Amino acid sequence: MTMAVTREAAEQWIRAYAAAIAEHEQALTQLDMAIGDGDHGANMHRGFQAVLSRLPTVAEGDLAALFKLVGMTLLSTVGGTSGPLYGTLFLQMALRAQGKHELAPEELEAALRAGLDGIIARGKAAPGDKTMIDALKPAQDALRQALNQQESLPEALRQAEEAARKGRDATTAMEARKGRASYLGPRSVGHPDPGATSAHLLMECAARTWV
Amino acid sequence: MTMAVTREAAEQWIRAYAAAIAEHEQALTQLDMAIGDGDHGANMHRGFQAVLSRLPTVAEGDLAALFKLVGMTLLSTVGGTSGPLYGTLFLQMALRAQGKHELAPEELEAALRAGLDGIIARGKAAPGDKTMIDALKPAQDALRQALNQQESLPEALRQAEEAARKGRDATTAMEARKGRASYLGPRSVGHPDPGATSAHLLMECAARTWV
Amino acid sequence: MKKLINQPQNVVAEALRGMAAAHADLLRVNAEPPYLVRRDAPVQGKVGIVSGGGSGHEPLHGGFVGTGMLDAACPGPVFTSPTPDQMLAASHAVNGGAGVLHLIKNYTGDCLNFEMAAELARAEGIEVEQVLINDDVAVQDSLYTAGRRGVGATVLVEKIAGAAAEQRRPLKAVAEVARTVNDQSRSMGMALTSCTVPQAGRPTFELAEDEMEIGIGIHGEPGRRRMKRASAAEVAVMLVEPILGDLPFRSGDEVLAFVNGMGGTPLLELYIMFAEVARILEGKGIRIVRSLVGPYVTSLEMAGCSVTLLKLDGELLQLWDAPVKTPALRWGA
Amino acid sequence: MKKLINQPQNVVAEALRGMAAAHADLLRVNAEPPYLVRRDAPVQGKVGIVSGGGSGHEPLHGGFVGTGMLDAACPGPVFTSPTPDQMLAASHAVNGGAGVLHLIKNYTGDCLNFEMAAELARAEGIEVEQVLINDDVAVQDSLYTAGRRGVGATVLVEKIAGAAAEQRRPLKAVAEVARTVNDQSRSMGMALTSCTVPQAGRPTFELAEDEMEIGIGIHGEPGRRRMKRASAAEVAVMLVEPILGDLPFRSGDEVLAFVNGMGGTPLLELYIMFAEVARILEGKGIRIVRSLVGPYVTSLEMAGCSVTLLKLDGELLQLWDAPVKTPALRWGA
Ligand SMILES: Nc1ncnc2c1ncn2[C@@H]1O[C@H](COP(=O)(O)OP(=O)(O)O)[C@@H](O)[C@H]1O
Ligand SMILES: Nc1ncnc2c1ncn2[C@@H]1O[C@H](COP(=O)(O)OP(=O)(O)O)[C@@H](O)[C@H]1O
Ligand SMILES: [Mg+2]
Ligand SMILES: [Mg+2]
Ligand SMILES: [Mg+2]
Ligand SMILES: [Mg+2]
Repeated sequence: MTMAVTREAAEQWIRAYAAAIAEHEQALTQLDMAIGDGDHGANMHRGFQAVLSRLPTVAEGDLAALFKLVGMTLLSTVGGTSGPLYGTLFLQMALRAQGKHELAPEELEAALRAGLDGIIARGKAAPGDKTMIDALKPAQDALRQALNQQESLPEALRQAEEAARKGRDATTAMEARKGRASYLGPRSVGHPDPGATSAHLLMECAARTWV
Repeated sequence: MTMAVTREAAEQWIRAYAAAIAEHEQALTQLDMAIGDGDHGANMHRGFQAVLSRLPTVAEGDLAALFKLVGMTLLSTVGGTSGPLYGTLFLQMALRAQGKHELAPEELEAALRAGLDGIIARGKAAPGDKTMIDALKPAQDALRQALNQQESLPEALRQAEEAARKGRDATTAMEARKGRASYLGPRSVGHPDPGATSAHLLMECAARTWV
Repeated sequence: MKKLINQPQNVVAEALRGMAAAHADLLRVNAEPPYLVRRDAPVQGKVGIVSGGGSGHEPLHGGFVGTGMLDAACPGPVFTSPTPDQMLAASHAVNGGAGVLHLIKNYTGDCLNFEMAAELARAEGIEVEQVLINDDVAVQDSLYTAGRRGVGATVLVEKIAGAAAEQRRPLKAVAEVARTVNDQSRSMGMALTSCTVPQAGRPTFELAEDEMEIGIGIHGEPGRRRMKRASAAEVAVMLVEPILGDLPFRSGDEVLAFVNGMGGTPLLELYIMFAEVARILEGKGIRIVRSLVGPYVTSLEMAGCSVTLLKLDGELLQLWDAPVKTPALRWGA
Repeated sequence: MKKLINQPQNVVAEALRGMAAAHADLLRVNAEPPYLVRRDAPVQGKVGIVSGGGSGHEPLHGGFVGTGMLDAACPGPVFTSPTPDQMLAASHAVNGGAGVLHLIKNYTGDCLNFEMAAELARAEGIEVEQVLINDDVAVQDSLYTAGRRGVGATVLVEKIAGAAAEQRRPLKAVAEVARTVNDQSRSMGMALTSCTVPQAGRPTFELAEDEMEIGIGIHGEPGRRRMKRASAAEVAVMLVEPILGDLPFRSGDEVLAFVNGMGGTPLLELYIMFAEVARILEGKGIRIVRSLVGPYVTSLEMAGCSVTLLKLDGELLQLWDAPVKTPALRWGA
């Protein structure tokens, strides 16, 4: 699957991410204990377990139905900061996937960008604030650039994943200016951001699933 | 001073006991932490520090005045179980020392016995209940017996101290039937009783002071 | 020692200053000898109710001084009974001519000191009645112990006797109601951690991470037995079953259910415990008609809880519902 | 993990069952989506007040549902904001035709979820106002942070806005009063220990025996700085001085002084802190005319406290004194 992301492939991505979150739940929570309130892993895990249990209800639906289900489920089961933000990501993607059963690479890129824009509009974080944006935005930029350079989707996603990883790693040195970590001021420096870490995992699952 | 206990000697005894309590405060409290509520050292120390500070007010008084001051001070500053009991001991001794400036050995013995009887009347503990009685009563019995056998007061007190020590040590194997330690049932076995320990100290100070 | 204090030996006196500063509308604090008394004491013609005991159980007793509950409370040092002179002074302060009732938790120290206080007060012409509170079913055999301890029921006795006194019932009748509440109440407690007496500076006992104590009192004493930690559901059974069997409580009974926090356990957990207690009672056909949930009879910062059940009748219910206005318990006023 | 719970993931649902069982006279609990609502909601013609936030702060918010305070509370998982569907359902449940006020502690998660809820509620024809509570002076510069946190003032805003709504003031006016309380309040907190989120299973941070954190929030986060442990008197200065300087409070001001326990600190210590706070204020000529002492805005079993001062005027005083009847705050009713 290199030409377009099918309905089936998209569901594989969601399932892979749910599995990755389950695997990294404790690690994400521990990151959040260092500079937040120790719930990011539990939040994401609760949300994606709910998503898994509801996936059958949209088995017949298109990509928009799938993404909407994910977005609405995250919105109503995650809570905290990550619920509305990841929820918005998928709801925005759903808007770009209306009536579609597959997304061409450029359509996928546009959908993801709409999702990122939605997160920025809601959370008002800028790059460098030590949030999930610091993983998502570099990934998005790398994805667009690679596609513009006619790279294949798998290669473009590989580059996006790498950019997300670098972005995640760069958050370690940052002083947080948004979210709970910002209350720590300089004490937030030296720890990677939990949300950037879960965001990198999302890109990593895409790169791994859509080869 | 072997023939009679003078007013001055009695005050020396009280001062020696206050010093001994200060020295053993932590130890007494630790015994009480094991089978009680961890305050016996603090209780006794608070009381005898108050006694020390008030001793000057009876500098001119007889033995009754001294013992009454000690008893009333313990009563109003110690609280807990040991306050009324040690308070009663000294108030009863005061009654036997009315108008006296010294006590012959037999008078001393009678005064101490009245004190012990007062404690028993108030606290209703019997020997073997794992209380201060288990140190005081053997000491009292040894004192009377030694005096009956025409021993000198120092020798009689030496024997009384030894009996108190053995009585204290015997409490270790006892299961408490009175006071807080009784709530522990069998779990109270294996620890010496705090009150028996402070009671032994009282006899030990008498033996040490009145040589 | 992780405490918000100044000098360990001053904790009680300083907390009393805080009470006085915070609740001047309800009570006054006498510094020497230390006692708290309702602002308008003595109330003429009303039985004066005095309680007291070692400190470290806050809000008990000082937090229950006010209209419809205690007229005075005598705080001792932490976990140490107060002294007869405090009780005597408090009895004078609340004596409005109808006599004074002493409510005493059954601990040797409290009993001895209150006894001496009553002797002194009577000698000075005050009519005194005393009621012993001994609701703790963890203490099983009073032949071999100092008798059952007074624990959670203390709040219920103080509230209900306070209401009876407020109705101007005579001394004997108020004492009678207090005895009834005690007789109809049973409690049992447990601890997940010990607590640290400020002057001792370290925990009274040590519990491993996976251990708990069942059958504790309220003075940081270890309990009847040490066990592996269990779920809230299992703990509820361990506390409620001995309570139910003891009175005994029967199907059809109406009860006040009181889940008490020992000081360090958050309300979230107390409500989980309450849900478990309610489930057990429902299964036995016992109806909870009143409830109390919170840290009312504490043991410093001990983590744990106790359960108290009081079998209610119309009379007790009406007295429980009567207005009360104290720092820690307040309704209808 | 020393907790009285069953499964960590069920603590909130089970505590809600306990609340429902204990306080059926005051409130109802909706299980799915979870919210608590006053028994007689919606009250026709009255502004409905909805608050909510992560659990673990009990009695906040559920304990303040009842007459004269909150109409509904939405509990999230421990320390995690609830979700828009809860807030939407609660808004419907309390809408008596006069609109709904959302009282929101200023945390990113709470803000985002309440914002989405308001969008949904408005789309469904409910008039919604929102007031952010942000009284924590420990967070200094809102250009570089998510802004000041909502902490102790939350109780005061909820109580006073609740009284205004009970008087049938219109939505805008109730929101206005809520904003005034927030504007006139300042808080700061400290911790002697961390706390353990049930699903994390171990303490959020570690503090050595001789350390404390100053400037903490209410989610087990470490604070602005770690220091050597200090006396109650010194801690009071560290908390009160930044509060006084910030509003600023001035000689002659009349204040409500609120010493709040973080969950694991016994009342004895809170009153010692209150005495210290009162002493500082007296020295500055600031008069305490109302007080609140106890664990009202907690952080699970964290040991520590926070101080909140609210500058009162006659209007706020009268609303504070108005009757309130909730599980955790009750007077005049
Ligand atoms: N304003 C914001 N915009 C985007 N992401 C944010 C913002 N604030 C916080 N985050 C992200 O949210 C993550 C924390 O999520 P989570 O722990 O689930 O929620 P909470 O902080 O409410 O407990 C942070 O690590 C950060 O990446
Ligand atoms: N009924 C009693 N008669 C005599 N002594 C008693 C009785 N009950 C307890 N004691 C003694 O009191 C001691 C405890 O005193 P203390 O710790 O000061 O008081 P409390 O038990 O009230 O905390 C016990 O070690 C025991 O020796
Ligand atoms: Mg978090
Ligand atoms: Mg003791
Ligand atoms: Mg004691
Ligand atoms: Mg959170």
